[in-house]
Amino acid sequence: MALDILYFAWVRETIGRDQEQVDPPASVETVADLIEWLSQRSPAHAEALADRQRLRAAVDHTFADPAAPIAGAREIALFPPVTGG
Amino acid sequence: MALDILYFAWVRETIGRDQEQVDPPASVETVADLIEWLSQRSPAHAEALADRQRLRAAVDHTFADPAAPIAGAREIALFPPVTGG
Amino acid sequence: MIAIQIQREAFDPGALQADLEALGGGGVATFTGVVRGEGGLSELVLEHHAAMTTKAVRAIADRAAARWTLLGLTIVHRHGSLVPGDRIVFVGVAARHRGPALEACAFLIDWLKTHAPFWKRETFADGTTRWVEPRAEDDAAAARWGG
Amino acid sequence: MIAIQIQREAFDPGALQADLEALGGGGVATFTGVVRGEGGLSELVLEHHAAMTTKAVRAIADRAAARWTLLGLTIVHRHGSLVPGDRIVFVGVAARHRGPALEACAFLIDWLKTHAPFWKRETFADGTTRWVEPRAEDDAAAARWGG
Repeated sequence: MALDILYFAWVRETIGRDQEQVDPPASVETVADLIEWLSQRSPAHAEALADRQRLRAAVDHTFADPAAPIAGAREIALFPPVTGG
Repeated sequence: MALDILYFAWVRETIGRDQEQVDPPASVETVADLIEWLSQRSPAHAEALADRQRLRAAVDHTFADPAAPIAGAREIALFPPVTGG
Repeated sequence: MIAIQIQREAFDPGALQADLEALGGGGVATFTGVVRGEGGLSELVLEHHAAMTTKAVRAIADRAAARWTLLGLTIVHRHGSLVPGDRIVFVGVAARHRGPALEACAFLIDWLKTHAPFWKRETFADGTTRWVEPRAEDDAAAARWGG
Repeated sequence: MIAIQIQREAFDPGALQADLEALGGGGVATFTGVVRGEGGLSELVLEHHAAMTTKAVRAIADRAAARWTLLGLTIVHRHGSLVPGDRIVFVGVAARHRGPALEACAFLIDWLKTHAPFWKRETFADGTTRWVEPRAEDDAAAARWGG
Protein backbone atom coordinates (compact mmCIF):
# COMPACT_ATOMS: atom_id res chain seq x y z
CA MET A 1 0.00 0.00 0.00
CA ALA A 2 1.39 3.42 -0.93
CA LEU A 3 2.80 5.34 2.02
CA ASP A 4 3.92 8.98 2.01
CA ILE A 5 7.24 9.51 3.74
CA LEU A 6 8.13 13.07 4.80
CA TYR A 7 11.61 14.18 5.86
CA PHE A 8 12.51 17.27 7.84
CA ALA A 9 15.58 19.27 8.88
CA TRP A 10 18.93 17.50 8.38
CA VAL A 11 17.21 14.21 7.56
CA ARG A 12 15.62 16.01 4.61
CA GLU A 13 18.87 17.73 3.63
CA THR A 14 20.92 14.52 3.75
CA ILE A 15 18.40 12.48 1.77
CA GLY A 16 18.03 15.37 -0.65
CA ARG A 17 14.26 15.38 -0.84
CA ASP A 18 11.40 16.35 1.45
CA GLN A 19 9.09 13.47 0.59
CA GLU A 20 8.65 10.31 -1.37
CA GLN A 21 6.03 7.65 -1.85
CA VAL A 22 6.97 4.06 -1.00
CA ASP A 23 5.29 0.67 -0.83
CA PRO A 24 7.05 -1.38 1.82
CA PRO A 25 6.55 -5.17 2.07
CA ALA A 26 4.26 -6.62 4.72
CA SER A 27 7.27 -7.58 6.81
CA VAL A 28 7.77 -3.88 7.58
CA GLU A 29 5.49 -3.62 10.58
CA THR A 30 6.81 -0.83 12.80
CA VAL A 31 8.39 2.61 12.53
CA ALA A 32 11.74 1.00 13.33
CA ASP A 33 11.23 -1.59 10.56
CA LEU A 34 10.40 1.21 8.14
CA ILE A 35 13.54 3.19 9.01
CA GLU A 36 15.64 0.05 8.50
CA TRP A 37 13.94 -0.64 5.17
CA LEU A 38 14.24 2.98 3.94
CA SER A 39 17.92 3.11 4.85
CA GLN A 40 18.58 0.50 2.15
CA ARG A 41 17.17 2.67 -0.63
CA SER A 42 20.33 4.71 -1.24
CA PRO A 43 23.61 5.70 0.38
CA ALA A 44 22.01 9.06 1.21
CA HIS A 45 19.12 7.32 2.96
CA ALA A 46 21.58 5.12 4.83
CA GLU A 47 23.53 8.15 5.99
CA ALA A 48 20.50 10.21 6.99
CA LEU A 49 18.92 7.37 8.94
CA ALA A 50 22.07 5.87 10.44
CA ASP A 51 21.85 7.35 13.94
CA ARG A 52 18.59 5.93 15.26
CA GLN A 53 19.03 7.70 18.61
CA ARG A 54 18.71 11.04 16.81
CA LEU A 55 15.63 10.11 14.81
CA ARG A 56 12.03 10.81 15.71
CA ALA A 57 8.83 9.94 13.87
CA ALA A 58 5.21 10.93 13.47
CA VAL A 59 2.58 8.54 12.12
CA ASP A 60 -0.34 10.38 10.51
CA HIS A 61 0.58 13.60 12.37
CA THR A 62 1.00 12.02 15.80
CA PHE A 63 4.41 11.50 17.40
CA ALA A 64 5.21 7.79 17.52
CA ASP A 65 7.78 5.49 19.10
CA PRO A 66 10.04 3.20 17.02
CA ALA A 67 7.88 0.27 18.12
CA ALA A 68 4.67 1.90 16.85
CA PRO A 69 2.87 -0.16 14.16
CA ILE A 70 2.49 1.42 10.74
CA ALA A 71 -0.35 -0.77 9.46
CA GLY A 72 -3.00 1.44 7.91
CA ALA A 73 -0.89 4.59 8.13
CA ARG A 74 -0.99 7.01 5.23
CA GLU A 75 1.91 9.29 6.12
CA ILE A 76 5.04 8.83 8.17
CA ALA A 77 7.38 11.72 8.93
CA LEU A 78 11.00 11.19 9.98
CA PHE A 79 13.02 13.96 11.56
CA PRO A 80 15.51 14.94 14.27
CA PRO A 81 14.31 15.83 17.79
CA VAL A 82 12.22 18.98 17.55
CA THR A 83 13.65 22.37 18.56
CA GLY A 84 10.72 24.76 18.50
CA GLY A 85 9.64 27.37 20.97
CA MET B 1 12.59 61.66 71.31
CA ALA B 2 9.92 62.52 68.75
CA LEU B 3 8.81 59.58 66.65
CA ASP B 4 6.57 59.73 63.58
CA ILE B 5 3.86 57.06 63.59
CA LEU B 6 2.14 56.26 60.30
CA TYR B 7 -1.08 54.27 59.97
CA PHE B 8 -2.41 52.56 56.85
CA ALA B 9 -5.57 50.85 55.61
CA TRP B 10 -8.10 49.93 58.32
CA VAL B 11 -5.66 50.80 61.08
CA ARG B 12 -5.65 54.36 59.70
CA GLU B 13 -9.42 54.40 59.26
CA THR B 14 -10.12 53.12 62.76
CA ILE B 15 -7.72 55.53 64.45
CA GLY B 16 -9.05 58.32 62.27
CA ARG B 17 -5.71 59.78 61.24
CA ASP B 18 -2.84 58.77 58.99
CA GLN B 19 -0.01 59.93 61.22
CA GLU B 20 0.94 61.44 64.51
CA GLN B 21 4.06 62.42 66.36
CA VAL B 22 4.69 60.78 69.74
CA ASP B 23 7.42 60.71 72.38
CA PRO B 24 7.25 57.34 74.12
CA PRO B 25 9.08 56.76 77.44
CA ALA B 26 12.38 54.85 77.48
CA SER B 27 10.57 51.74 78.71
CA VAL B 28 9.05 51.38 75.22
CA GLU B 29 11.85 49.41 73.59
CA THR B 30 10.30 47.31 70.84
CA VAL B 31 7.62 47.50 68.17
CA ALA B 32 5.38 45.38 70.41
CA ASP B 33 5.98 47.75 73.34
CA LEU B 34 5.09 50.70 71.11
CA ILE B 35 1.84 49.11 69.95
CA GLU B 36 0.90 48.42 73.57
CA TRP B 37 1.74 51.99 74.55
CA LEU B 38 -0.10 53.55 71.60
CA SER B 39 -3.22 51.48 72.27
CA GLN B 40 -3.66 53.38 75.53
CA ARG B 41 -3.89 56.76 73.82
CA SER B 42 -7.60 56.56 72.96
CA PRO B 43 -10.45 54.07 72.55
CA ALA B 44 -9.92 54.33 68.77
CA HIS B 45 -6.25 53.43 69.17
CA ALA B 46 -7.19 50.53 71.42
CA GLU B 47 -9.67 49.24 68.87
CA ALA B 48 -7.37 49.64 65.87
CA LEU B 49 -4.43 47.95 67.58
CA ALA B 50 -6.33 45.26 69.48
CA ASP B 51 -5.69 42.30 67.19
CA ARG B 52 -1.91 41.97 67.27
CA GLN B 53 -2.01 38.98 64.90
CA ARG B 54 -3.36 41.20 62.17
CA LEU B 55 -0.82 44.00 62.66
CA ARG B 56 2.42 44.47 60.77
CA ALA B 57 5.07 47.16 61.14
CA ALA B 58 7.87 48.91 59.32
CA VAL B 59 10.68 50.72 61.12
CA ASP B 60 12.23 53.47 59.00
CA HIS B 61 10.81 51.90 55.82
CA THR B 62 11.92 48.34 56.55
CA PHE B 63 9.48 45.62 57.60
CA ALA B 64 10.07 44.71 61.25
CA ASP B 65 8.97 42.02 63.71
CA PRO B 66 7.18 42.85 66.96
CA ALA B 67 10.44 42.15 68.80
CA ALA B 68 12.41 44.65 66.70
CA PRO B 69 13.99 47.46 68.77
CA ILE B 70 12.85 51.00 68.05
CA ALA B 71 15.80 52.85 69.58
CA GLY B 72 17.01 55.51 67.18
CA ALA B 73 14.08 55.03 64.80
CA ARG B 74 12.54 58.13 63.23
CA GLU B 75 9.39 56.63 61.72
CA ILE B 76 7.30 53.60 62.51
CA ALA B 77 4.42 52.50 60.31
CA LEU B 78 1.63 50.21 61.56
CA PHE B 79 -0.71 48.45 59.16
CA PRO B 80 -2.54 45.22 58.27
CA PRO B 81 -0.80 42.50 56.24
CA VAL B 82 -0.07 43.88 52.79
CA THR B 83 -2.24 42.96 49.80
CA GLY B 84 -0.44 44.36 46.77
CA GLY B 85 0.34 42.83 43.44
CA MET C 1 18.82 46.79 34.21
CA ILE C 2 16.17 47.22 36.88
CA ALA C 3 13.31 49.62 36.19
CA ILE C 4 10.71 50.35 38.87
CA GLN C 5 7.75 52.67 38.56
CA ILE C 6 5.19 53.28 41.29
CA GLN C 7 2.53 55.49 39.78
CA ARG C 8 -1.12 56.53 39.65
CA GLU C 9 -1.17 56.56 35.87
CA ALA C 10 -2.08 53.69 33.56
CA PHE C 11 0.71 51.89 31.70
CA ASP C 12 1.16 50.01 28.43
CA PRO C 13 2.39 46.41 28.80
CA GLY C 14 3.26 46.25 25.10
CA ALA C 15 5.70 49.15 25.37
CA LEU C 16 7.24 47.80 28.58
CA GLN C 17 7.66 44.39 26.94
CA ALA C 18 9.28 45.92 23.83
CA ASP C 19 11.91 47.62 26.02
CA LEU C 20 12.73 44.26 27.60
CA GLU C 21 12.92 42.50 24.21
CA ALA C 22 15.42 45.14 23.02
CA LEU C 23 17.95 43.91 25.61
CA GLY C 24 18.95 41.04 23.33
CA GLY C 25 17.86 38.06 25.42
CA GLY C 26 16.07 35.02 24.10
CA GLY C 27 12.97 35.39 26.19
CA VAL C 28 10.72 37.84 27.98
CA ALA C 29 8.25 36.64 30.62
CA THR C 30 5.58 38.99 31.91
CA PHE C 31 2.71 39.04 34.33
CA THR C 32 0.00 41.69 34.31
CA GLY C 33 -2.52 41.94 37.13
CA VAL C 34 -5.96 43.30 36.28
CA VAL C 35 -8.86 44.42 38.51
CA ARG C 36 -11.62 41.78 38.37
CA GLY C 37 -15.19 43.05 38.44
CA GLU C 38 -16.55 40.20 40.52
CA GLY C 39 -19.30 40.48 43.12
CA GLY C 40 -20.41 43.90 41.96
CA LEU C 41 -17.04 45.53 42.54
CA SER C 42 -17.15 49.13 41.36
CA GLU C 43 -13.81 50.52 42.59
CA LEU C 44 -10.52 49.25 43.92
CA VAL C 45 -8.38 51.75 45.80
CA LEU C 46 -4.72 50.90 46.31
CA GLU C 47 -3.22 52.66 49.29
CA HIS C 48 0.51 52.50 49.81
CA HIS C 49 3.30 53.73 52.06
CA ALA C 50 4.59 56.26 49.54
CA ALA C 51 7.95 56.91 51.13
CA MET C 52 8.69 53.21 51.54
CA THR C 53 7.20 51.58 48.46
CA THR C 54 9.97 52.10 45.94
CA LYS C 55 12.58 50.94 48.46
CA ALA C 56 10.59 47.80 49.27
CA VAL C 57 9.98 46.97 45.61
CA ARG C 58 13.63 47.62 44.81
CA ALA C 59 14.62 45.14 47.54
CA ILE C 60 12.42 42.50 45.89
CA ALA C 61 13.92 43.27 42.48
CA ASP C 62 17.47 43.09 43.87
CA ARG C 63 16.69 39.70 45.35
CA ALA C 64 15.55 38.42 41.94
CA ALA C 65 18.60 39.91 40.21
CA ALA C 66 20.88 38.17 42.73
CA ARG C 67 19.15 34.81 42.36
CA TRP C 68 18.78 34.56 38.57
CA THR C 69 20.94 35.70 35.66
CA LEU C 70 18.75 38.34 34.10
CA LEU C 71 19.19 40.93 31.38
CA GLY C 72 16.39 43.19 32.54
CA LEU C 73 13.57 43.45 35.02
CA THR C 74 10.68 45.89 35.02
CA ILE C 75 8.08 46.40 37.72
CA VAL C 76 5.22 48.88 37.43
CA HIS C 77 2.70 49.07 40.27
CA ARG C 78 -0.21 51.46 40.32
CA HIS C 79 -1.81 53.07 43.36
CA GLY C 80 -4.93 55.17 43.75
CA SER C 81 -8.39 54.54 42.39
CA LEU C 82 -8.93 51.74 39.85
CA VAL C 83 -12.00 50.22 38.25
CA PRO C 84 -12.66 46.71 36.88
CA GLY C 85 -10.54 46.03 33.83
CA ASP C 86 -7.78 48.43 34.90
CA ARG C 87 -4.27 47.06 35.09
CA ILE C 88 -2.79 47.08 38.60
CA VAL C 89 0.70 45.70 38.20
CA PHE C 90 3.18 44.64 35.54
CA VAL C 91 6.19 42.43 36.05
CA GLY C 92 8.47 41.74 33.10
CA VAL C 93 11.77 39.87 32.99
CA ALA C 94 14.22 39.46 30.11
CA ALA C 95 16.84 36.72 30.21
CA ARG C 96 19.05 34.74 27.86
CA HIS C 97 16.93 31.62 28.36
CA ARG C 98 13.31 31.16 29.33
CA GLY C 99 13.85 29.31 32.62
CA PRO C 100 15.25 32.24 34.61
CA ALA C 101 12.80 34.67 32.98
CA LEU C 102 9.76 32.57 33.92
CA GLU C 103 10.96 31.79 37.42
CA ALA C 104 11.97 35.35 38.25
CA CYS C 105 8.64 36.64 36.92
CA ALA C 106 6.71 34.26 39.20
CA PHE C 107 8.95 35.12 42.16
CA LEU C 108 8.49 38.87 41.65
CA ILE C 109 4.71 38.81 41.57
CA ASP C 110 4.58 36.38 44.52
CA TRP C 111 6.78 38.68 46.57
CA LEU C 112 5.04 41.88 45.50
CA LYS C 113 1.86 40.36 46.93
CA THR C 114 3.46 39.76 50.31
CA HIS C 115 6.46 42.11 50.66
CA ALA C 116 5.39 45.47 49.20
CA PRO C 117 3.44 48.02 51.29
CA PHE C 118 0.18 48.15 49.35
CA TRP C 119 -3.34 47.69 50.69
CA LYS C 120 -6.49 47.21 48.62
CA ARG C 121 -9.91 48.55 49.51
CA GLU C 122 -12.88 47.34 47.50
CA THR C 123 -16.06 49.36 46.97
CA PHE C 124 -19.16 47.59 45.68
CA ALA C 125 -22.14 48.75 43.68
CA ASP C 126 -24.27 48.94 46.88
CA GLY C 127 -21.78 51.36 48.45
CA THR C 128 -20.22 48.95 50.92
CA THR C 129 -16.45 48.89 51.26
CA ARG C 130 -14.09 46.18 52.39
CA TRP C 131 -10.35 45.91 52.90
CA VAL C 132 -8.97 42.94 51.00
CA GLU C 133 -7.73 40.26 53.38
CA PRO C 134 -4.43 38.53 52.68
CA ARG C 135 -4.86 35.04 51.23
CA ALA C 136 -3.15 32.02 52.76
CA GLU C 137 -2.26 30.90 49.22
CA ASP C 138 -0.32 34.12 48.72
CA ASP C 139 1.79 33.49 51.80
CA ALA C 140 2.39 29.92 50.65
CA ALA C 141 3.33 31.09 47.15
CA ALA C 142 5.83 33.57 48.55
CA ALA C 143 7.23 31.06 51.03
CA ARG C 144 8.15 28.52 48.36
CA TRP C 145 10.98 30.82 47.20
CA GLY C 146 12.60 30.69 50.65
CA GLY C 147 13.49 33.63 52.87
CA MET D 1 -10.90 30.20 24.71
CA ILE D 2 -7.94 28.70 22.90
CA ALA D 3 -6.36 30.67 20.05
CA ILE D 4 -3.54 29.16 17.98
CA GLN D 5 -1.76 30.80 15.09
CA ILE D 6 1.09 29.20 13.13
CA GLN D 7 2.31 31.85 10.72
CA ARG D 8 5.19 33.37 8.79
CA GLU D 9 4.19 36.92 9.68
CA ALA D 10 5.35 38.95 12.65
CA PHE D 11 2.94 39.46 15.55
CA ASP D 12 2.27 42.07 18.23
CA PRO D 13 2.47 40.79 21.83
CA GLY D 14 0.74 43.90 23.13
CA ALA D 15 -2.37 43.24 21.05
CA LEU D 16 -2.40 39.54 21.94
CA GLN D 17 -2.09 40.41 25.61
CA ALA D 18 -4.91 42.98 25.42
CA ASP D 19 -7.24 40.31 24.03
CA LEU D 20 -6.41 38.06 26.99
CA GLU D 21 -6.93 40.89 29.50
CA ALA D 22 -10.38 41.51 28.04
CA LEU D 23 -11.53 38.07 29.24
CA GLY D 24 -12.06 39.44 32.75
CA GLY D 25 -9.48 37.43 34.69
CA GLY D 26 -7.22 38.81 37.36
CA GLY D 27 -3.99 37.98 35.63
CA VAL D 28 -2.30 37.45 32.30
CA ALA D 29 1.04 35.68 32.07
CA THR D 30 3.01 35.74 28.83
CA PHE D 31 6.25 34.47 27.40
CA THR D 32 7.76 35.79 24.18
CA GLY D 33 10.73 34.07 22.56
CA VAL D 34 13.12 36.24 20.56
CA VAL D 35 15.97 35.33 18.16
CA ARG D 36 19.30 36.01 19.90
CA GLY D 37 22.10 37.38 17.72
CA GLU D 38 24.86 35.49 19.49
CA GLY D 39 27.96 34.06 17.81
CA GLY D 40 27.49 36.02 14.61
CA LEU D 41 24.06 34.55 13.88
CA SER D 42 22.61 36.21 10.80
CA GLU D 43 19.49 34.13 10.13
CA LEU D 44 17.33 31.58 11.88
CA VAL D 45 15.07 29.46 9.70
CA LEU D 46 12.21 27.62 11.35
CA GLU D 47 11.10 24.59 9.40
CA HIS D 48 7.94 22.80 10.46
CA HIS D 49 5.64 19.93 9.54
CA ALA D 50 2.93 22.20 8.15
CA ALA D 51 0.12 19.65 8.09
CA MET D 52 0.84 18.50 11.62
CA THR D 53 1.86 21.64 13.49
CA THR D 54 -1.50 23.10 14.40
CA LYS D 55 -2.75 19.71 15.58
CA ALA D 56 0.33 19.17 17.75
CA VAL D 57 0.14 22.66 19.24
CA ARG D 58 -3.59 22.25 19.85
CA ALA D 59 -2.87 19.02 21.75
CA ILE D 60 -0.46 20.92 24.00
CA ALA D 61 -3.01 23.68 24.55
CA ASP D 62 -5.76 21.16 25.35
CA ARG D 63 -3.50 19.56 27.93
CA ALA D 64 -2.99 22.91 29.64
CA ALA D 65 -6.71 23.70 29.53
CA ALA D 66 -7.47 20.34 31.16
CA ARG D 67 -4.88 20.79 33.90
CA TRP D 68 -5.50 24.38 34.95
CA THR D 69 -8.63 26.52 35.22
CA LEU D 70 -7.99 29.11 32.54
CA LEU D 71 -10.03 31.86 30.92
CA GLY D 72 -7.97 32.06 27.77
CA LEU D 73 -4.84 30.75 26.14
CA THR D 74 -3.06 32.11 23.07
CA ILE D 75 -0.15 30.54 21.21
CA VAL D 76 1.49 32.16 18.19
CA HIS D 77 4.48 30.41 16.62
CA ARG D 78 6.31 31.72 13.57
CA HIS D 79 8.02 29.67 10.88
CA GLY D 80 10.22 30.68 7.97
CA SER D 81 13.19 33.04 7.94
CA LEU D 82 13.90 35.17 11.01
CA VAL D 83 16.75 37.49 11.98
CA PRO D 84 18.15 38.47 15.39
CA GLY D 85 15.63 40.48 17.35
CA ASP D 86 12.64 38.89 15.65
CA ARG D 87 9.99 37.32 17.83
CA ILE D 88 9.62 33.55 17.36
CA VAL D 89 6.86 32.53 19.70
CA PHE D 90 4.25 34.00 22.03
CA VAL D 91 2.44 32.18 24.78
CA GLY D 92 -0.19 34.03 26.79
CA VAL D 93 -2.54 32.75 29.46
CA ALA D 94 -5.41 34.52 31.24
CA ALA D 95 -6.80 33.14 34.49
CA ARG D 96 -8.77 34.26 37.50
CA HIS D 97 -5.66 34.08 39.69
CA ARG D 98 -1.98 34.36 38.89
CA GLY D 99 -0.92 30.84 39.94
CA PRO D 100 -2.65 28.94 37.11
CA ALA D 101 -1.71 31.64 34.58
CA LEU D 102 1.99 31.51 35.46
CA GLU D 103 2.14 27.72 35.65
CA ALA D 104 0.26 27.13 32.42
CA CYS D 105 2.44 29.69 30.63
CA ALA D 106 5.62 27.88 31.74
CA PHE D 107 4.14 24.49 30.83
CA LEU D 108 3.12 25.66 27.36
CA ILE D 109 6.51 27.02 26.38
CA ASP D 110 8.29 23.99 27.86
CA TRP D 111 6.10 21.66 25.82
CA LEU D 112 6.27 23.71 22.65
CA LYS D 113 10.04 23.25 22.82
CA THR D 114 9.75 19.48 22.98
CA HIS D 115 6.35 18.48 21.56
CA ALA D 116 5.77 20.68 18.49
CA PRO D 117 7.23 19.77 15.06
CA PHE D 118 9.59 22.71 14.52
CA TRP D 119 13.30 22.61 13.66
CA LYS D 120 15.70 25.54 13.73
CA ARG D 121 18.57 26.09 11.32
CA GLU D 122 21.10 28.79 12.14
CA THR D 123 23.10 30.66 9.51
CA PHE D 124 26.13 32.66 10.63
CA ALA D 125 27.86 35.71 9.20
CA ASP D 126 30.60 33.51 7.67
CA GLY D 127 27.99 31.55 5.72
CA THR D 128 28.10 28.36 7.77
CA THR D 129 24.83 26.77 8.78
CA ARG D 130 23.94 24.50 11.68
CA TRP D 131 20.80 22.71 12.83
CA VAL D 132 20.04 23.57 16.44
CA GLU D 133 20.49 20.53 18.68
CA PRO D 134 17.93 19.81 21.37
CA ARG D 135 19.10 20.80 24.85
CA ALA D 136 19.01 18.33 27.74
CA GLU D 137 17.62 21.16 29.90
CA ASP D 138 14.63 21.43 27.57
CA ASP D 139 13.81 17.75 27.98
CA ALA D 140 14.16 18.09 31.75
CA ALA D 141 11.96 21.19 31.79
CA ALA D 142 9.25 19.40 29.83
CA ALA D 143 9.54 16.25 31.94
CA ARG D 144 8.82 18.07 35.22
CA TRP D 145 5.20 18.50 34.13
CA GLY D 146 4.74 14.72 33.86
CA GLY D 147 3.58 12.77 30.81
